[in-house]
Amino acid sequence: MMSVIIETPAKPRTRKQANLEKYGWLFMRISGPLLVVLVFTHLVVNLVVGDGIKAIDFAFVAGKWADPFWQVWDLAMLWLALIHGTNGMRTIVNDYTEKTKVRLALGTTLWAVCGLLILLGTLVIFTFDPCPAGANPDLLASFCPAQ
Amino acid sequence: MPQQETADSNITYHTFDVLIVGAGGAGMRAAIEAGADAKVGVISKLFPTRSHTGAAQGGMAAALANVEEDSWEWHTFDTVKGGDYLVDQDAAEILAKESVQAVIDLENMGLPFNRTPEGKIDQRRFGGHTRDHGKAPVRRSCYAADRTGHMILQTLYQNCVKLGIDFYNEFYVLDLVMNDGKPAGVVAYELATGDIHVFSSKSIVFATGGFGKIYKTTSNAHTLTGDGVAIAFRRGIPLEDMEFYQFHPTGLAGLGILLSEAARGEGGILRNASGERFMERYAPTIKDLAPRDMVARAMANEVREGRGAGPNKDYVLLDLTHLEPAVIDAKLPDITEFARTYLGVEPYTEPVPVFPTAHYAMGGIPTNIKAEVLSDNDTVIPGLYAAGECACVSVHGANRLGTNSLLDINVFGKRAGQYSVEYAKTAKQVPMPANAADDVIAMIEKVRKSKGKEKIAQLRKELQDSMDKNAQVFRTEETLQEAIEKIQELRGRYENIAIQDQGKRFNTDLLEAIELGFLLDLAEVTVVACRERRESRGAHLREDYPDRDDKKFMVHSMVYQQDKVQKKTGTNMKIGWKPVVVTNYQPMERKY
Amino acid sequence: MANAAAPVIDSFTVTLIIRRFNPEVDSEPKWVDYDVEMYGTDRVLDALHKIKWEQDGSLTFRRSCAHGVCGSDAMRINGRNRLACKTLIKDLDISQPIYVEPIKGLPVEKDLIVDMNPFYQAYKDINPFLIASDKPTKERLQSPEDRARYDDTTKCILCAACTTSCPVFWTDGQYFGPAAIVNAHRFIFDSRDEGAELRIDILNDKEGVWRCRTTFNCTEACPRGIEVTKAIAEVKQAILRGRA
Amino acid sequence: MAIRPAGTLYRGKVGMWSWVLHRISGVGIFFFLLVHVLDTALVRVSPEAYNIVIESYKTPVVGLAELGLVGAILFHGLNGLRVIAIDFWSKGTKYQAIMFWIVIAITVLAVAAFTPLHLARVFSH
Ligand SMILES: Cc1cc2nc3c(=O)[nH]c(=O)nc-3n(C[C@H](O)[C@H](O)[C@H](O)COP(=O)(O)OP(=O)(O)OC[C@H]3O[C@@H](n4cnc5c(N)ncnc54)[C@H](O)[C@@H]3O)c2cc1C
Ligand code: HEM
Ligand code: SF4
Ligand code: F3S
Ligand code: FES
Repeated sequence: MMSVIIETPAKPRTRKQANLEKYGWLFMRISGPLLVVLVFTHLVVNLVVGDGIKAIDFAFVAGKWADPFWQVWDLAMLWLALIHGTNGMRTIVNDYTEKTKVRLALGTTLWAVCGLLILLGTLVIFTFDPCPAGANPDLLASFCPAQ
Repeated sequence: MPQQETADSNITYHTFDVLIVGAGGAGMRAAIEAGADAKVGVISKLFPTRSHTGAAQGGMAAALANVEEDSWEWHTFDTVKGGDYLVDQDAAEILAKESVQAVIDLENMGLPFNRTPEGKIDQRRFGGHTRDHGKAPVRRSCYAADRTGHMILQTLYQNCVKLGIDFYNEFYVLDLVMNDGKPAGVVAYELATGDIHVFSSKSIVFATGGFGKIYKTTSNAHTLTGDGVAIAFRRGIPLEDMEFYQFHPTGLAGLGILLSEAARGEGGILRNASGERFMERYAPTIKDLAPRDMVARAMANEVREGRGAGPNKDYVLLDLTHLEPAVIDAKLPDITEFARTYLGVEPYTEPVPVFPTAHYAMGGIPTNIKAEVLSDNDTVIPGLYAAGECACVSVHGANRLGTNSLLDINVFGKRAGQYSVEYAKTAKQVPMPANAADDVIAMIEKVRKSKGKEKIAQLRKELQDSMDKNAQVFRTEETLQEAIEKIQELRGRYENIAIQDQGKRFNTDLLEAIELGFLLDLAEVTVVACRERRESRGAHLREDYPDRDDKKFMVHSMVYQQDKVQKKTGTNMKIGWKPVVVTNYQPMERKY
Repeated sequence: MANAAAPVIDSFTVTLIIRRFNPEVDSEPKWVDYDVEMYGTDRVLDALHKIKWEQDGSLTFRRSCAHGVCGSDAMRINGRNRLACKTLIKDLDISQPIYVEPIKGLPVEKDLIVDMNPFYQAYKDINPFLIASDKPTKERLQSPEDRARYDDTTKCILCAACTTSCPVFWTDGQYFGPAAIVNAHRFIFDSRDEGAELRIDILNDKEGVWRCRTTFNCTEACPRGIEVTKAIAEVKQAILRGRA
Repeated sequence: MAIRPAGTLYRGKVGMWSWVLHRISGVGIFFFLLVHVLDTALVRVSPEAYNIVIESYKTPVVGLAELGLVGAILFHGLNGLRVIAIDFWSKGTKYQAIMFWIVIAITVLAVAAFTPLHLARVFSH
């Protein structure tokens, strides 16, 4: 991950465009501590307590999302982590790309992927049916009527 | 923007109203003064903030009277007395009077001086500065920790950036072009490319600093090779008071790196091997804060009489251990770090080994109080100015007081700026001869093509060793004769040098050879002047003539270059004498 | 104690491996070995001089003051940025060769000399001069506390050791770099200065303080002991809060 | 003589290496997150689909990788807090190196405590 040696700055600094760097920087620092709480708890709940990873399956997820508390929790985590991660990736891309075009292309791709995944994740959380009709009842959570 | 008019082959031509050679304190102060009113260019062989003004530590004198009663008259008196009465008193009065404004100018430009509790510029003691004509030390030195010179240099450069001054950095001026006795401009060599540049200008200010590299043990930078002084000399301008070269008492032993007098100003004490505070014997009243010539001589004497410290008994000790570490940290951080870095000595708890080091040239290009260069005792060369360490006004006489040089560069740098711009407003450009650069090109090509056997560094080392041995704190007819012979031998060998780097880009090999040529010239002038002054005064101590001789030598020396070898000096140099300007203070014995 | 100035350590031989490049003849940089005899108080600058003066006059580097105050000779010695004149050879591991190469991220001109102009430009871009509208006839007053506020950053000698040690600067050379920020700090926190807003605006640039990733290389490289990363953090806070 | 690289690697101290690790861990987590959102989305497809994919998380190889992931997240999160302290706490720059070692210590201890627990589950599956 060490940077490439560039003996020559690619171009003289182009001065002064309006920019959102300050806000990006602040966002990283605000989302960071929130993510510590969200992600670390997520890890403990999913991987440490009870049977840990062994216990994870459809029923486990359904059990969690039956509770709006975990719905909101995971939703916050989804949004924050994706925006945080994408913004972090953007920083890295800016560091190592020199051509404006490449930078723009990669940046756009990153945000597009980020947007899609946020959309997808949000939809999943809100449209999730813990007890889908016709599913194998063995796989469902204990509270499902089908069981 | 560069004023580029024509460019043939590798020569580029530029035109200015005021051209300043040297971007140290003196050069940049002049540039700031002239910059607002004229087209000003500054040429420097170093990036401006690398100039040696930045090494100055202790402070800058001015009778602000911020912390105790003081007056410019007292300051004048101290300067005159410190200079062993060889000071031109009209110039010293200007120096002292304009000092207050000079400090305020710097403060207003942004210099971060240390402050008193009331928020005024703080002041501290320094050698030779006294209240009421020698009654007690006075706090006259304005300072910014122990990096006053650094702050001056940075502040001046910052203001040049603000004014948008044109700099030509890493350009070596190698010649002054005179046309019919009048200055037309200079020829410079661009380090990066090896190209030649010819600068025409109505007025030209030399501010190229000192030439401490004629000595081996020196506080001066590798680049202080006296180029400007030597160039002026080669173009027929005499050099004044070259025998007066100051040795600073407290150089780190063996290295010459300076520990500012501020160390003693803050209470540091010099001791010999047995721990005795020996300055009590030499200057009972102000002891360790006596002027530099006296302290350096006392130190050299202690060592000579076997009271030196260390395994070879060849240095004395600067004792700071009784000072609070907090005081040391606040007021002397840099110099104590030098002791730690370079000698591995912890100044909080151990005394620091010190010995005199070559430090400052009192002599140089003769000027009057308007910074105009003189071609003899009183003829002005119109349009040519000099300021700073390369010039001799003379405000330092036979021995400069600490903190008076940073003052000198500001007061006379400013004056050089003012008068040069005033001159440029009405003067006509002296026509630049068509072949202006020929001499420089010939000199460079000669050096570049030299395929001899002698190594530059070897010659330089032999020169410096000889100067340290023969023309340092103590001098006699014999040692000086030896030095002259050595220099003449080296001159012969200089014709037979070897240059390894044949390239054009950044050819520092070539430039070191050219700089050695300047050093040889200046060493010779120094030694000739030393020999002709058969008395002891200030920094010049002739063991064979130990007393001051006001009847014969209350005069400045003026050394001129001649075409032929002169009988009297045994060199191609002629010596003349110039009266000292005395206004208020008649010479008296110097006691402290 | 007091015998420190005497040569405690006798002479020893070290190998310097110097990255050399002369665009007039070389197509790319090469490493060249030199053996030199040195003494205990010698510095890397002395070794370079010895090579230049006795072995190869074409070795090229900048230097002036030789005691760490002019900022001419920042270079990479054994992988770290330092001033050659402030690095004692005996403090390095002399059983190994000493690697010397130019500072990184600025165009190499010849051997250890780099083109400093991009660096100076960043410095000039932050308006490195006092901006004040008053026209005092005497000195301005400033309390010792106000003076102490920016003391650390007045020490900068523009050696570029910090900026060229910064991994972010290496990437594309666009980042203003720590030295420029240090010099902005020197004025932003000077109670006499009125240009803080302007400077803050400049450093709020895309290539300004926000690119700093707090890697501390600058702080560790600074030969003047300036707490560079701290100064940068203070400028970031000044930008966030709208003033010092 | 060994082959010498074009230029030597810069010998930065913990500040630089913490940044290198932070960057690598950030990128790692980011790519995992992309995958993780997609696999979780399978709950909308069918319980079977989700369970099949989730089973692969329980295989030994992936199980081991998960340890790395947890370590990366722990390091990145804690070091993120360190970076924030450097930025916002006036003494942060002074204690940055100590804080780095604290981050490393906590990460190592936490991973060490988690490893037997996790591997026991993975290998007993
Ligand atoms: C270590 C040390 C400490 C000192 N401390 C104090 C102190 O505390 N108080 C005090 O009052 N004085 C002090 N002095 C003395 C004082 O600092 C100097 O005398 C003064 O700074 C000289 O300033 P200058 O502008 O004349 O020259 P410099 O600052 O030396 O500048 C010379 C300039 O000329 C340029 N130059 C030289 N040759 C050429 C050429 N051929 N072509 C183009 N440019 C050229 C250089 O690039 C440089 O920019 C100290 C001196 C030293 C060495
Ligand atoms: C667990 C809590 C987290 C905290 C406290 C945290 C904190 C931070 C902080 C403060 C930064 C900015 C670093 C800097 O400016 O130097 C950052 C950068 C970054 N983060 Fe996180 N983060 C966390 C989680 C995540 C997650 C989940 C991801 C992945 C999706 C992620 C990916 C990144 C990336 C890619 C960067 C950019 C790294 C760089 O520029 O070198 N982070 N993080
Ligand atoms: S901050 Fe330190 S390292 Fe950077 S340029 Fe200034 S003195 Fe050099
Ligand atoms: S090295 Fe660079 S990343 Fe920041 S802490 Fe210093 S500027
Ligand atoms: S030569 Fe001046 S800083 Fe090293």
